[in-house]
Amino acid sequence: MQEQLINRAKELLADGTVVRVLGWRRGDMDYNPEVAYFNSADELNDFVYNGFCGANLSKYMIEASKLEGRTLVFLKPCDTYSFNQLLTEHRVDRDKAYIIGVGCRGKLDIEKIKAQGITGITGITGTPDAVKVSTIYGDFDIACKDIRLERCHVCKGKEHRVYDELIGESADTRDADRMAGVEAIEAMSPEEKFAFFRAELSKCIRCNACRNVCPACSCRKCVFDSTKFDSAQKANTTSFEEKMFHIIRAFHVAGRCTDCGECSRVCPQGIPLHLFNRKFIKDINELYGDYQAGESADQRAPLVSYTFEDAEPGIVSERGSK
Amino acid sequence: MSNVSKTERQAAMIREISGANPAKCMKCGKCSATCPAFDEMDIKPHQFVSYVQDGNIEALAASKSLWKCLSCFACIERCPRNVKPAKLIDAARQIVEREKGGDYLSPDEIPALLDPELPQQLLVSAFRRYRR
Amino acid sequence: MQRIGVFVCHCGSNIAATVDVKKVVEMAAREPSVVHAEDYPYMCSEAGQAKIAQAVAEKGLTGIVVCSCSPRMHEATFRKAAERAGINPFMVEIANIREHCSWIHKNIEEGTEKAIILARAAIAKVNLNAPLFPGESRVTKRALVIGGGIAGIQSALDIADAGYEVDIVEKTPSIGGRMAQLDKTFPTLDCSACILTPKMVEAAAHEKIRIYTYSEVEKISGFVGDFTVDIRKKARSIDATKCTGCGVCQEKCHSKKSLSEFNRGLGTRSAIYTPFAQAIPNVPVIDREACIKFKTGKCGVCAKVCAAGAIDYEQKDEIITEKYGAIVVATGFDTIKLDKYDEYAYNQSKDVITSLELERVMNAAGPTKGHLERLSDGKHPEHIVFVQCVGSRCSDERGKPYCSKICCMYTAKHAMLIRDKYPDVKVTVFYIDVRTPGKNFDEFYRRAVEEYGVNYIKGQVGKVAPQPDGSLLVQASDLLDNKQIKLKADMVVLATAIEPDPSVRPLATMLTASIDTNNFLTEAHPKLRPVESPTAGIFLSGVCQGPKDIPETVAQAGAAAVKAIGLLAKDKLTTNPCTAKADELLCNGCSTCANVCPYGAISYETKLINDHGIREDRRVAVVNNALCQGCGACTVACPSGAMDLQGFSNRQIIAEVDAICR
Amino acid sequence: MPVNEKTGEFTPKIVAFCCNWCSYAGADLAGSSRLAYPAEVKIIRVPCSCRVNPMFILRAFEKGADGVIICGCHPGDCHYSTGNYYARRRMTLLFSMLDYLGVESGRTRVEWVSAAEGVKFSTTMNEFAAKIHELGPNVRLEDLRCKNN
Amino acid sequence: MKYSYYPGCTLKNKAKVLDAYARASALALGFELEEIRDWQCCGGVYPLGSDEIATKLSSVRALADARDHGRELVTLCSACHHVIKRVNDDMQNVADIRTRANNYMQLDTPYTGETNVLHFFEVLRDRVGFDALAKKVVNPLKGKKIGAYYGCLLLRPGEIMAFDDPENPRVMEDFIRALGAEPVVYPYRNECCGGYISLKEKEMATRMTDTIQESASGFGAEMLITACPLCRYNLNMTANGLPVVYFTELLAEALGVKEGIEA
Repeated sequence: MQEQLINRAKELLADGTVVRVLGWRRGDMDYNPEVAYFNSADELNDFVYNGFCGANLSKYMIEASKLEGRTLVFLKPCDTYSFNQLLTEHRVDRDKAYIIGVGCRGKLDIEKIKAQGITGITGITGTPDAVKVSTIYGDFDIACKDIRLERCHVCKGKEHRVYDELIGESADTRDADRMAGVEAIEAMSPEEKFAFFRAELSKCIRCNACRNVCPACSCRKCVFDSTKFDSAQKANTTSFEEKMFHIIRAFHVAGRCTDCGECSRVCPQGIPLHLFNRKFIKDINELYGDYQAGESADQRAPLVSYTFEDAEPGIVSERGSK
Repeated sequence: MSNVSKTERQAAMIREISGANPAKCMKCGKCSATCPAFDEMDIKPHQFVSYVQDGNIEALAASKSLWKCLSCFACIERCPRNVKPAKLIDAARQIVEREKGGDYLSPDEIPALLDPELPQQLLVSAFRRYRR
Repeated sequence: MQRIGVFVCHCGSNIAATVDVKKVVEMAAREPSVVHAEDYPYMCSEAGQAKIAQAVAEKGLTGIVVCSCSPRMHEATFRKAAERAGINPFMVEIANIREHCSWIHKNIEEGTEKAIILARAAIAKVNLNAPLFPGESRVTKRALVIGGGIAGIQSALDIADAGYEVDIVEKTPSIGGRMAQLDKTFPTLDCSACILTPKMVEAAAHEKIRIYTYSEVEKISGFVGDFTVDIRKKARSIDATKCTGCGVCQEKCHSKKSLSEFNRGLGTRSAIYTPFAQAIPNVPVIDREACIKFKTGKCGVCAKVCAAGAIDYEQKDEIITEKYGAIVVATGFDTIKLDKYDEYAYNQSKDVITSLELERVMNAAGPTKGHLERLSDGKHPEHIVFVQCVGSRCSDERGKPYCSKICCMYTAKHAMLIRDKYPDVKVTVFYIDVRTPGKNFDEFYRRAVEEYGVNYIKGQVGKVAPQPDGSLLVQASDLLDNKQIKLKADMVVLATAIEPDPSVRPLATMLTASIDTNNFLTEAHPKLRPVESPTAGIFLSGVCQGPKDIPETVAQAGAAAVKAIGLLAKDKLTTNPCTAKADELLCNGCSTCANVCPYGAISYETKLINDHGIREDRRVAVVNNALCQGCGACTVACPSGAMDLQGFSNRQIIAEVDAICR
Repeated sequence: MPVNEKTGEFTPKIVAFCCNWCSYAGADLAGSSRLAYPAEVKIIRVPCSCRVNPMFILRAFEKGADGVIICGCHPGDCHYSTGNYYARRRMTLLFSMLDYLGVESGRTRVEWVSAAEGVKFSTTMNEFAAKIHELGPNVRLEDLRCKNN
Repeated sequence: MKYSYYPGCTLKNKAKVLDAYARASALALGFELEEIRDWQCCGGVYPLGSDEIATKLSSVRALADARDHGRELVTLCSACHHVIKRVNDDMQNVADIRTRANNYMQLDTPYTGETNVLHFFEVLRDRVGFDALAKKVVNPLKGKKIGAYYGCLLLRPGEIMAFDDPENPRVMEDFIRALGAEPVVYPYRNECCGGYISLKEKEMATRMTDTIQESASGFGAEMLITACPLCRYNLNMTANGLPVVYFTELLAEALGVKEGIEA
């Protein structure tokens, strides 16, 4: 598929449809491609599209929308939800984007490979269903389904919500219940819940990777960096701050988060941050009706709408800690 | 224990057992207007409320009204203030019955009161209301 | 850095009894930026306000904290005092140490400690206050009066006489309201129609008054000085410009079995009808539910007999949109439903009626042509029993917890009128209390007893039992005699509780006017602003605010009119400067805030922004200060914190939180 | 943990955000009607319940509050028409999140109190304070490093 | 359709016919009353005291049994209905009674008021429907003028019993009409017959039933119907009063299933 994408990108550059290409460029290792702009056919020779291209390019379109001319962007099905959400919020310019919807067979998590005890990786090659990991200790064959990103197990579907053209086949990767993780926590006692989150959040080093990657967290300046709430902070100086930061971050993206899973993917400490966002998604679905942010660009988000019969906040204690 | 504190304790008990608040009464007399046993009572339903309020429990305990109330709930149903006179009366009745010798009905009396048509529930009900 | 002065009020002993004011002064003085702190017995007095001016002059204060009663009482007073002293009025904050502290706590230590904390919170807030400057908005010099009873008519006449245009919206086919249904009025026994109809005519003839009858308010938007109202003019099926009011259509109408609303269902009317003879406008309406033409397509006799050709079966509802500067609510009352009071046999006997029904029975234009007779058999009654407080003063869900206020007097009136006209009729009144405060009221009641021989018995009625002979057995208490009595009566009249007209509930929602648990509209202050709603520009006239009799209603209607005139007399209103404001550097332009703004006050502009040297065109939110009412919904919707509310900023509120939790 | 120095009893800190139009006035009415509720409750006036930012609530907890209650006009009666509807959703979701994090749901509450409901205001505050007493000090959200000791 | 059924003490003794006619009529109307196992006497009167728990337990046991069978609980006798309905309300709404009763009972699943309690009249009105009942009538009771006697127990307190309008009920009149007879409405149909007072204060109770009887006959009733054995007993104390029969007897007669049941 990669060649197909490169060739099409070269065509679009050549005929002037776009002036640059936003995609993934080969990294120093096979498993860490990086997001990059390509301004010429030559540069496109470094373009890659493989199982490790999990990065969601939507958010980069905020900046690309400010540039002269149109940008070609490759969006996987789940990335298109984010793009739509950004469209809703007037953060990206549809006219400045040429979207190629790329097929997706699920993306891979290098941490899961490493978790199998594989070290000294020198290269990874693969077929749609399995990868061959070359290491200084020899080669290993691993089935893709065992090393997929969490989000791919609960994939929203392989349909692109917005695009100009589609390239490549997709394969359904959903094999888990999206809300299972949230439900497991809901079933805990308050003490267990607290212990669980304290253990997870105490790992947070406030590197802001989650915030930086999140397509919904796209504020020009985060409240945690401004003086507006007397809440400016760079690193956690108190035990409370990581809670505050993650609760507020999740609240600010509630109803806007498409559940793209980038926050958990990039967290260097491996905190399952998606569990915050999904809790809001679950509550919203249960209390206000099913809602999928980014499904289309003209929806009214649940936190900016209401019905006369909405549940009262007391429902939280009525439902109790299950 | 002094007499005064016993009265206070009993008045408090009546309030607690009945769950009624005599202070809500506005003395409209609708309970007494509605009571089918009014003529048989020495202390009338509306007075009962005042007696509890005033802590005049001794008089209540000695009152024959205790044994005349039918628990028909007409006073409760029609009371505009939700005072529940019938519950107050029952509570006073219980205070009497819960003390030794307070029962209004003794099993020894029963044979003389029976007749062939008398339904079982009458005995059951009377025992429940007249003894505890 | 602010220079803050703290002034602690004793409010006589209202505060000082449970708050050690000296201690509050001492502790407040230690707070950052506080350069002056003192206490005074009555801060709201001239002398108290002079203390503020003096401290401003001597210490160069930039901010003021007054620890006193609720800001809802004297915030305006102290802001004006500050302004006179040369400080921006919005540099004043109130610590409510009376309603929220001294009045609810008994222990002086507890009260003092809380007062200190409330003072600290206010000081912390003032530290972050910035001067604010009110804007201006225009006033539409026209008033809307909702409800065309005596309250609405009086308010409309008073406003119109002051030279302003007024529209009256009345949901029934005629103005007149409840007063038009009454026979006589207490305590003078004037004929109700005789004193009401001239007012109705005057309103109809007034060049400044437009009357929309058979119409309802459908939608209200805007705010004080600039309301936009949609009025639904229901299809009358009559061309009012052609109708001469001759009445032939009503005579000839084939459908005459509808119950007359005006006669409280005791008589009938035709499908095409005016509610009563003196109706204004004298233009009938067709009740489409009852009209044979509308039900079957046949008939059409009214159109045939109408010489003016005024009948229009095709007429449709019409929506009229108008602008108003002030709105007077005069929606009045109705009697409660008696479904749940059948111990009085209201649904079981035609001879048990409400007092309002008795008004119709006594009235010459009523169902019995003014003859006092039993509705079951037309017989002349020998004994009439009146029952007071039916549904009033009830703490259960059957009735209303309040006293309906008018029943004692109208019952005395009815008893007296009956005894006067029919000396052979015995009249007994059962009462719980006879309440007659008012000029000549108690004298009136005593006349009923002393001169007219009305028999008043203290005690409530427990049951009314219809008897096989058609009489009514009334079982009641005679509390003074400590007896249960049973009286044979021929008619029983129930002094039924009154409640606000049900239309007021949705109307209050449209007006965003607050309403109490009994559906009476809440006044801005129960004593000092009794005819104004807390919602600016809304005025309360008549029973919609609370039970009252005709003279009180007329007085209040006049008062509401004066308040409305006071508003309409202004060309501009100063607007609340506590409005939202977007920080352009932080704004994402995401439109989330605009989605939650109830006033459409937020728009977006693409602007060249210089963000620390980066110059770029950005889509940013702009708040229209004239439209923004300062609710703050946008500030929380905004994820970046770009949107903030002046006077209640994020930092100010957080400072208060910190001070309280310190 | 905040304790009464004399009695050694737990005296919680409770922050009540009250909308200016209904609940603040309801609190005033409770005051003028002398309907007592614990001094532990401190009221912050906001124009509308929709002005209450989750940040304020978390900040209160961070600084040592043991309970936070938000009071506004009854749904349908908001002075600004719709503010309390947004507040209702926001607070429902926030409270649910706090519950999810293991913070007792009794520490947060929303109650609609009209200007005429002085009794309800007082009853609500009494109930809420009793609940907080029952739950004890809030150590889960409090930042213990903010404390002096 | 099957309902759990609570007969009560008197229906097993002095008022056997009330029970027998009801069961036969039920079958004719297409539903079945299955007697709950090991039921105990309800106590005849509702224990009014807020601290009386033990006396409420027999009701709780019956209610929990119906709940375990997933059925509604049907009663016939007004007194049983009153007691069980009110205890059920306590179990739903009074936390203290609920907790303490469950502490006593030690049921596998605590009972919290899940069961719906129906009086036989409510089954006829709300489940069968009076129109459907009228259609099943084979011997219409034409020309009979019948006064319904409700008494107090079925109606009050109205808020809890929620049986009918406590001051102007109509379910029994509708029932009489469905059987083809003519209901006679009289004002004392919801006033007390004297209840348990008749054990020791016969005269007083008789004065009360006299008023009721007089009112009913004054309005032209030829007979009275009741659901309660005690009401029937008391009303019969009035000398030369109207005959008083159980409503189920009339029902069985109208449905043509009366024959063969011993009176």
